[in-house]
Amino acid sequence: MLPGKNFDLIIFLLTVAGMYLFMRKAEGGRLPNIRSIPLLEELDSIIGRAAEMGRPVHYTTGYGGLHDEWAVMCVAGLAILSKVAEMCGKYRVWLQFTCFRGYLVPIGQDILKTGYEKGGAPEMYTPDMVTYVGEDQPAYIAYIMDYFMTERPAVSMVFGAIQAEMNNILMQAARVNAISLAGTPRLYYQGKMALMCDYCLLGEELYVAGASITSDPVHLGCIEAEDWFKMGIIALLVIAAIFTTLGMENVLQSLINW
Amino acid sequence: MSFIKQKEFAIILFVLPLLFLLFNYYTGIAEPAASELINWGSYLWNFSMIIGTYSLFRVHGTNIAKKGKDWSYSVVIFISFVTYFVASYVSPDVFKLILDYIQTPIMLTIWMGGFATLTMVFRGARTKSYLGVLLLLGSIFTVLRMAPIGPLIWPGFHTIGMWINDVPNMAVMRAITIVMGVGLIATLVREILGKETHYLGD
Amino acid sequence: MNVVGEFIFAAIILMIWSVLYKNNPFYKLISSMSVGLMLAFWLKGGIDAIIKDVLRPALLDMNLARFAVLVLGVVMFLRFYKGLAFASKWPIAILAGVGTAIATKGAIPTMILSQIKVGSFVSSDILGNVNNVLIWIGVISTLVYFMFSFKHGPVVGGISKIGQVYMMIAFGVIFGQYVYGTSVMAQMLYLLKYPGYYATIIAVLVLAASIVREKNKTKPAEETKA
Amino acid sequence: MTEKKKWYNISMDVQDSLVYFILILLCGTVVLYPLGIPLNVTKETREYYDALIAVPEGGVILYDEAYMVQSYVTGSEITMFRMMFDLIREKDVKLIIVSSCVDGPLGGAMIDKLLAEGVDKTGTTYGVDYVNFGWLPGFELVLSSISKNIQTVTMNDAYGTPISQIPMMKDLTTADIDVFCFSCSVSADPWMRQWGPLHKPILMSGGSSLIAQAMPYYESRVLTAYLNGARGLAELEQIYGKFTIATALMDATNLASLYGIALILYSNIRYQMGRRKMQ
Repeated sequence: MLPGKNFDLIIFLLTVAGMYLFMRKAEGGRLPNIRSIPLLEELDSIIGRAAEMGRPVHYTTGYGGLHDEWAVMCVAGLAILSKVAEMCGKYRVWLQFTCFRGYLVPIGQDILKTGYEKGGAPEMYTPDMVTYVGEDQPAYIAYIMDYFMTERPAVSMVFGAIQAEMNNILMQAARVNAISLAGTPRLYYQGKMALMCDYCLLGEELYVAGASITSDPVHLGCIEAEDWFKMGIIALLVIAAIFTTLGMENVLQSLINW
Repeated sequence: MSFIKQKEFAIILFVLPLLFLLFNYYTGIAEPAASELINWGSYLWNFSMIIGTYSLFRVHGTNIAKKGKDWSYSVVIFISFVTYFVASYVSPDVFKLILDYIQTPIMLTIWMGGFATLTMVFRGARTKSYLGVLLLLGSIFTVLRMAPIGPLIWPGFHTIGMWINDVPNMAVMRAITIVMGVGLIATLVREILGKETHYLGD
Repeated sequence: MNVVGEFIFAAIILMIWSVLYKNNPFYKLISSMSVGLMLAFWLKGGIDAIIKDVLRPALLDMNLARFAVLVLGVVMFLRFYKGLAFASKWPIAILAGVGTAIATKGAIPTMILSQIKVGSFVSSDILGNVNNVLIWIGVISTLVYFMFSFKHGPVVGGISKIGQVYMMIAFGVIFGQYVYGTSVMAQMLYLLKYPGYYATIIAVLVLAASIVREKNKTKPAEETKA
Repeated sequence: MTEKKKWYNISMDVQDSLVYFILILLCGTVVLYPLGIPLNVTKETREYYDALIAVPEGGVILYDEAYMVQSYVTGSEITMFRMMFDLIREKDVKLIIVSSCVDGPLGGAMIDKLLAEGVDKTGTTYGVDYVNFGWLPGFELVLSSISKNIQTVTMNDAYGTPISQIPMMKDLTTADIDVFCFSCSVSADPWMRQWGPLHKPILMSGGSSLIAQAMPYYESRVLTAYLNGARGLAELEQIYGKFTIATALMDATNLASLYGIALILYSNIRYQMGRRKMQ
């Protein structure tokens, strides 16, 4: 064992074991009860307002796709898309889904079709509700800036792995006075989302919203395991605080670098 | 032969290098093999980039053939790609000219950062709750701390700005770094157990 | 000092800015040119790296490891051949495995363990103590905010509300640095220097012309309505 | 009788273009006629300067150029290169330049441009005092292989000569590297994850919007010193003495920030007034 990595390995093995146990528990049927996400409750009234205004709803999952390390965020974004599609069917609102990767086009079309059927308006669904503009960011930004100014959607939703195009989407949504919703764990955009959006999912809330919609046991089990891990970190912080006040912080430091 | 076709074989090919690198990280054994495997990662990434390029050309190629929407701009994509790619190997000075006078302004301006900032500031500052006011106060003091003109107006901006940066910002960034680290490990556990196979593209 | 080049530099900047007014052929031209140029730029970088680090060692110096990488790279191209498409997933699986491993192995020491540092509460300078207590409370309350499977009763709800206050200030800092850092200075430099301001004048004229044409197009429509 | 349009009730689109026009006007005038607002050197930049100068005699510096196109245009990264080449002349320091830029080969082009025009290389010979690996694809993979073994990062340098034939690289290992510098625009996490465990001084420069996120690493000593974005570069030039565009743009950045804050206050006050009138 390399010096200074033993404690590191112990924490790693504890985490892996904990997550495996909680995943097994969740798959066994005992799902954790996740606290309510304010944004998901408000979705219904927001899309109702869009129906009154008679203008479309715009939805996008951003630059990240299913093949790179941002796949988890994109999967959560697609889960929320299925719920939004169902509500758009219920209120008979046009839902425009702009996707960034070629392979998201068929996936998006299936999600919208089933959503509109569940919502009770299967005849309203048409394949060209899903637009694909090519894999490049400037073309994607150009399309979005043009779409917002011409169509003037009532609601702008952005959930998933967003990159620089988040600035342009928030900018255009503000310029057309659309109701703005956004959610991404990427730290760089938390400030902009918190300021510009009516409702937003900060940090890990996107994963929780996606998992609670699909009630996927694997993710729910992981979320509960992560909560217990954070509880462990808080315990370590309390112990560290006690040690430093007693003047023994090198004890903890040596344990961590053991 | 049929087992190789299964998805499980690809998952094994995913998990083996992962476990080997973790084993090497914790024990330090087989150091040269580990660094060779890491270099393999960046070289395979190059090959996958070439495939990404091919799939984009297929999209724009069919767009031109079918005379679909905006097909003339697909032609522009092909022309600019061919001239720039050929120039990069054939004549380096034409490549430098294109890089300095065509690609640089594009990369400098295409993201419209400056104007997006202004719209966010002008339109977004309509705060509905006390949390929004806190956010605006944090950003105003940060801007005045960083701008050289801030301390000239009132030196207090620098001290308050530094305090905001050193205490609340430090606490939240530390917590969020911990949360992101935990998220990374959770993703790793799901991938080791084969529950998360985004790399297979399904 | 390439005058034509500087003029083109300014003209491209103005063509991209024109999308603020309305999406127009100028912007579509530049946007699609950027797709082609960026692709060629990346592909040249990638192919140079492959020649430099895979082809030359594998074929010239007979380096066995790099020969294996070459084989795996070629296998990746089998995805377009129906029969062997399953094999093309192997190199991508290895690539994803290596990528995940190096991202996660560094995560525990730097992202988690080195964050568990608490400043002393009882040291000599009072302000330092107060700051350390506030940081300690901030970290714990933000962590509580990100706990989802615990019932948000009065206690947990209150702590996560404190966390929300901390987070808003911290996100204000991120937004403030974005506002400070992002600006149009570098672009302005080129629009106002010697060859650039001709392009600026032309752009202003074109903009004025299109606004006037826009007004004339909508005015007759209003007259017929009234 | 429609209410007479007040000057601030004009349509939103016109207000937006007005806001953009004022910005262009404001920054344009300042860029042409700089006001020369004094710039005080802050503690962080002083720390960065001292940490870079404090490289031991005959030590090795690794510089990873991964900043966005902004520095390619303004060339504001030039001060660090000048300082490092001074160190080569004065303290016989070895310099390894590499680019793991996530935005593509622009990092390599950036290095070539700075080495060709920006820096005076008198008294230094390529291959003995400094080596340029150029742009290496793979971003965090490159950082990881640097932290493992500098010899295997790439088989040959940016100009095609194999590493084994470069005199400076003869039996040089990652442990010999004394100072790691990197300039980046995305987020500092990958560098911290890969270079943090080496416990060597790490210096960060680059975009100002990633400093907030790097503060925990700075406070827990994983990151030794950092530059405060464009302002940090301008301060470094004040210490070093030679000035570039970065200092000239400082005045315009000043006014743009004040303009931004004025907009925040204006739109917030007007919104609160509008809401109170509605209640």
